[in-house]
Amino acid sequence: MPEMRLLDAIRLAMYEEMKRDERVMVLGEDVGVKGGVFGATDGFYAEFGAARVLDTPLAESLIVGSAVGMAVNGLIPIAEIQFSDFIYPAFNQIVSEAARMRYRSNGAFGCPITIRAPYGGGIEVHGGLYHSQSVEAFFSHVPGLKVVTPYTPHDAKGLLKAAIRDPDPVLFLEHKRLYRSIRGEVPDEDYTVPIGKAAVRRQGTTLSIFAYGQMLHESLRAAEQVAGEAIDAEVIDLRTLRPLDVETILESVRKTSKAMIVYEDNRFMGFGAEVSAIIAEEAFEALDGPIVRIASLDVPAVPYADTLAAAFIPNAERIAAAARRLAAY
Amino acid sequence: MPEMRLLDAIRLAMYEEMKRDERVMVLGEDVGVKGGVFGATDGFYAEFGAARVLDTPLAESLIVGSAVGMAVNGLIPIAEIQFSDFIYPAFNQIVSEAARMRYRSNGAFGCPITIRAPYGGGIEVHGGLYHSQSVEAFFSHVPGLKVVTPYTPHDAKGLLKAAIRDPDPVLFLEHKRLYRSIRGEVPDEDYTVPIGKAAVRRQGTTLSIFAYGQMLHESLRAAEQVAGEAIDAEVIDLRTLRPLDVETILESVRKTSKAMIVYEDNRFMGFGAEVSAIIAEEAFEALDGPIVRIASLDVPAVPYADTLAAAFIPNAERIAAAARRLAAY
Amino acid sequence: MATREAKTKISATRHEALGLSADDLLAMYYHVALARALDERMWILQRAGMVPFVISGQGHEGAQVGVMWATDRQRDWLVPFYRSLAACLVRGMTPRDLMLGLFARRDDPSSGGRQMPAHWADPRHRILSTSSPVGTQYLHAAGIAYAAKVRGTGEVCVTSIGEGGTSQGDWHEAMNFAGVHKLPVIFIVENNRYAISVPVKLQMAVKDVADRAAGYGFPGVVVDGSDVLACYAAGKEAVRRARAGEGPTLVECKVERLTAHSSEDSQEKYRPTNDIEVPRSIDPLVVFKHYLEQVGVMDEARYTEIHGRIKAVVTDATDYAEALPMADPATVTRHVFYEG
Amino acid sequence: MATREAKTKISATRHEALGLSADDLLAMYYHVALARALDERMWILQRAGMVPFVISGQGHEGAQVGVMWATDRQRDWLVPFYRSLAACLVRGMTPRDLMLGLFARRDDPSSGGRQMPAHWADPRHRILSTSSPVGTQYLHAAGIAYAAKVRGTGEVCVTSIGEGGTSQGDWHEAMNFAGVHKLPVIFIVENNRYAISVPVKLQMAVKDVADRAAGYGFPGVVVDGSDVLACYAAGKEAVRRARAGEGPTLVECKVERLTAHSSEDSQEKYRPTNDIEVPRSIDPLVVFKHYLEQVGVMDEARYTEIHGRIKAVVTDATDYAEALPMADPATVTRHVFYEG
Ligand SMILES: Cc1ncc(C[n+]2csc(CCOP(=O)(O)OP(=O)(O)O)c2C)c(N)n1
Ligand SMILES: Cc1ncc(C[n+]2csc(CCOP(=O)(O)OP(=O)(O)O)c2C)c(N)n1
Ligand SMILES: [Mg+2]
Ligand SMILES: [Mg+2]
Repeated sequence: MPEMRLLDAIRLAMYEEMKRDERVMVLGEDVGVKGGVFGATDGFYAEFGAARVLDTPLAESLIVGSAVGMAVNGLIPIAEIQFSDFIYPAFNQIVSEAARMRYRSNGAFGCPITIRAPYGGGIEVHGGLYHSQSVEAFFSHVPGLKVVTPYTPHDAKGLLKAAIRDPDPVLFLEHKRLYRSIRGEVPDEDYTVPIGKAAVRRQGTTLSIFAYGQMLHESLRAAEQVAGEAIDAEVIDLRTLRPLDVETILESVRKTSKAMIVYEDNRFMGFGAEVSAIIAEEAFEALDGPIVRIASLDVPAVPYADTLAAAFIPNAERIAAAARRLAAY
Repeated sequence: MPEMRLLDAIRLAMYEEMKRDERVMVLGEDVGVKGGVFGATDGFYAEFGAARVLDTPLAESLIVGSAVGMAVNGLIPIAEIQFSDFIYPAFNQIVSEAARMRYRSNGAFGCPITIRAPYGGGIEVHGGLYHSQSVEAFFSHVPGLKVVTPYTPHDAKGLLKAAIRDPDPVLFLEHKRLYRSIRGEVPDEDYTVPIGKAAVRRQGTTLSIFAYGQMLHESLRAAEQVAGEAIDAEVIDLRTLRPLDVETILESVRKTSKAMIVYEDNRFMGFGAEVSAIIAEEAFEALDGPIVRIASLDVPAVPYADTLAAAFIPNAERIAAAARRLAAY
Repeated sequence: MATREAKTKISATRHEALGLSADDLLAMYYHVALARALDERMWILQRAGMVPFVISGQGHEGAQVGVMWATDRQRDWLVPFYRSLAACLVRGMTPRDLMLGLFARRDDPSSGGRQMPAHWADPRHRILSTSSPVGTQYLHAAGIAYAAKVRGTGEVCVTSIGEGGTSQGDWHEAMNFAGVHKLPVIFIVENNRYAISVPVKLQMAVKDVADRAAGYGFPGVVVDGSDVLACYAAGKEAVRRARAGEGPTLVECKVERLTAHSSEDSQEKYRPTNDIEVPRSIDPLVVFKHYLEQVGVMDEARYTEIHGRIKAVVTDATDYAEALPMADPATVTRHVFYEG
Repeated sequence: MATREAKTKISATRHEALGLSADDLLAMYYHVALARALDERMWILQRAGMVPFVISGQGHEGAQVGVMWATDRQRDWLVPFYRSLAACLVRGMTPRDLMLGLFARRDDPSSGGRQMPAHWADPRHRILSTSSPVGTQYLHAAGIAYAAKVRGTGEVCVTSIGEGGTSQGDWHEAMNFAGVHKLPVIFIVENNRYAISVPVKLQMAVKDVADRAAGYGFPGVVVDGSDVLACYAAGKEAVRRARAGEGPTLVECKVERLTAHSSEDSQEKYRPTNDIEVPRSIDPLVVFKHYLEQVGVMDEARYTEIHGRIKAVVTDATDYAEALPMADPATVTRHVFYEG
């Protein structure tokens, strides 16, 4: 089983799907000859041609809005938003159109599109306010839309294939810091990872840490840091933010009776709020301590200067410290 | 002290501010000769003229984006979005531009704009998927933006004046069902109601109900329904969703030890999630029961047919039933 | 008499030159008149409190029937807007289908009563579901046309919008993209001079939206929306171009809004009386009837017969829809996602 | 010799005809050359690993200096984009200001190190804060111009964007609004034929973006961005129109991108070598120097003096910025809202 980076797994998933089904196509800014600013579609233009590897004009509403039409008329578009920070011009087309086409037509029309968006920031990213943002909180509130964000290369390939084959719109969020930092084994064969299932990345009994993306990575590091202190943290990779795997979350909390949610987005109304609210309502009896959220500061996105970026985003040390406090509660 | 409807109080607040300060202006679709589709700017065109009562082309990104420029150059724009459902084309200008201008310029530039948006649905509204939505969950996640939604005519006038005078962008959400259904006394004199403070609408000891807009109305009705059953509900009007009055929320929960949040928006990642998460983290010891959320179904917005709309939105009866269950816990 | 003869001759050559028979003319007239009758009935029902809301296409029917008549009703697509009642009829939706939408009944083919009236959809006739946000449909149409082109289906996609909608960013993005790829799409602008209350002079600095097409690399034409044959001719040429791979055409139809914006609007406040009272000489129904009389295709008897038929059809559609139940509340959670 | 004489005469009349003195020419040249030198130093610093990122204006300097020279540096506004380095210099930002931004230092006047390099801002010079989302700035410029008009300040607002950015909805909405109200705004398009890797033929179906201006009711002009005086002339006329209440002008400057899109990009992958190696004959710095020589304003000695001065200024700015501390982490929560 070959080892590869998250980015390679994403490219491989799209490549195999385009080989398998000629209705599948990619569109976005610089996805053609350049192969995308991160190289996710490297080589596609030469292999699949301009019609199926479409360099669009510089307009995100066009990218999503035209993809809706393409999907309605028999294509299966994978729309790339160059940076998740630039998805907002397409907000109306995603929320009002793609996510509602099926409901508003009472099931008559569907919208099988996948929207890929690199997201996330941090010191290595040097993206500043507009090349670093987490956008999952906005979109996980939207009925009719599925939201996925992989952590392992294995999941990246399997979840992206599942997204492309899904008959409904899926927002596929890829953390930029994981693109090249995470390597893992990826099966050669064709497989999918089901949308809607979380994964227990580390078994534990003392407390449950729920995370995704880069913060899952930091949480796993934090869990090792406190392991020596008789704190046995269970770390769960949510993977799919909507539909959320509530069962796995509640099961873990019923076992550990303590819960922490870690996310890179701004704290207020970030995704951790929903996870916390579900636990507080459905696993209250099991709870043996406050539900703790570790998140970024409530200032507009990640600042550029390293000194400021470091102060903005949580890391393993901050998570470990919070875990110690909660364990001691 | 004259009695008036919520809609009249909103109109009066803008009228007085435009009289007081000639930098204040309104812009939007049909705000001119027509006076707005709900009449909020009725008569303004004749009194203040076309330059300060600006009928814009049909483009929401233009309405907000140009308002940003107007504010930077000495005007104080009140931008009307005809229906909150149509605010999404302006999402990028609100989130990336208006809300970040001050932070990204390290305080050098500010953006004193008020964005008014009628929202909300229900049987009387007959708005269907695109003339009924609640949008507060999206915007209350945005650092740099304030989000306000009044319930009483008194608050409507005072909060809107506070919003107009605020040096930073404020999203002012007006529930359409309250426009004409709610009457109340509104002082003649010039006053403001501070942004960031909740209001206890009904004192109680059994449990705390947190709500805003039309659902506050339903919650107050529900509180009366259960009052005869020895359930003494405290009902709190959040009024400002961001910055949220956390103190008042925690105080109430520490008193009643039971919390319910009621909102009209879709449940998942709706505003109630944040209120619940704050309570679960900061008032855990005080809690004597699960934190209950009553919200609308997780389907794309309010359907048009009365039969469907009624099944979608919470009402006093559903809230009362939940209150009984929680009280009995 | 001589002059009248002459007049007839000249006029007659008009529809014949376009390849339209007398029967075609009568069928086209039937759709214009049917759309008007249905629309008027809808207002009566709303005023009578039988339905909460109506938004209307009165004044736009000639443009819609004319242009749509040039499309292939099996193959081509329509991405409508809320005034496209007549266009939907031409595409094959029935008066019953439309009344089911007005009454928001369970069997409403557009949305099962989930959407407001006039938010048409019908997969059987390749009419894409209509949403409320103005402008989004132009991008959907461009996408449908892109798929038609790469899949080589030969389909043409027609979409429509009001002149106010052309101010939206999506409108520009769709025009630009369709121009770059020479897509088989027809962009219709039904210019009725008002966006609710906003007059066209506050909407744009140019007289004709069609002037913008050149900036996107394809032709824009202006037609008199009360002249059904002129609209048909414009549609025919646009379809030919699209089918031949020559790319999009912007067709701007100058029409009149014969009602308030919707049943929620009172236009007296912003529209001068002389502007509201549109001369019958620019009502497409009147103008087209006059043409049919001139060329001897329409006479008293036939007129009575057609309008009698229409009255019956409209009444049947109304009674049929009204009698059916509303959507079952239990279905409110259906079709959020694919159900197989 | 005769010909050279003649040439000089003719050319000389060019800047004189525009009301520019020899000193003006030298000052303009200084800004073009200074912008280039700063920009080149920024790349060296990035390649040396001293800073993480650089995005460049090389090739655009002539257009920016030419147009901006026609504005009133006290009164008028600039709403820049990330290639506007030369424009910001003309407006009054210093090399130290710009280097502080590159190094993201505490004293960076643009954002205090919060934004990526090239996201300029400076209230002292009426340069509005730059964001990354392409296209938004056009609407801000229209709003600033609207305020200038209703307040009667006589200010003109200049904004700029690349040709790729013209595909954004915001671009269209701003053009349309400015046309309707004849706003005192100058819309510059710096057309360098590429949007990162996307060639202009995939961006639009027309050769010149300027062709679109007519559809918004105001003039659009195309100028050679390597001809500083032509850009100045276009700017001068646009400022005159704006100041006189005649409304907006779209000025499209054809320029060359002399570097990769940014330090993250490798253009060899999508740009043919002969396209990358831009002939010196269209490098504004070379062309302008040649003109100054022709008209006898520039000679060896002066050239050495100017470039010596520039080298010193660039080195001073670099050392100054590098020596200063990064932003204090404690300030990360400042200025989310007004602090009085
Ligand atoms: C994005 C958006 N903004 C606002 C509205 C509210 N609205 C509905 S129709 C309309 C006017 C449309 O005018 P026009 O495009 O000229 O079409 P007409 O109604 O005149 O046929 C407006 C402002 C909307 N539906 N969508
Ligand atoms: C809304 C948005 N989408 C995508 C990007 C990423 N991006 C930055 S520059 C650029 C290309 C811009 O090309 P052009 O407008 O021609 O300007 P140029 O860089 O060529 O000067 C892109 C796609 C962005 N900054 N904003
Ligand atoms: Mg109109
Ligand atoms: Mg370019």
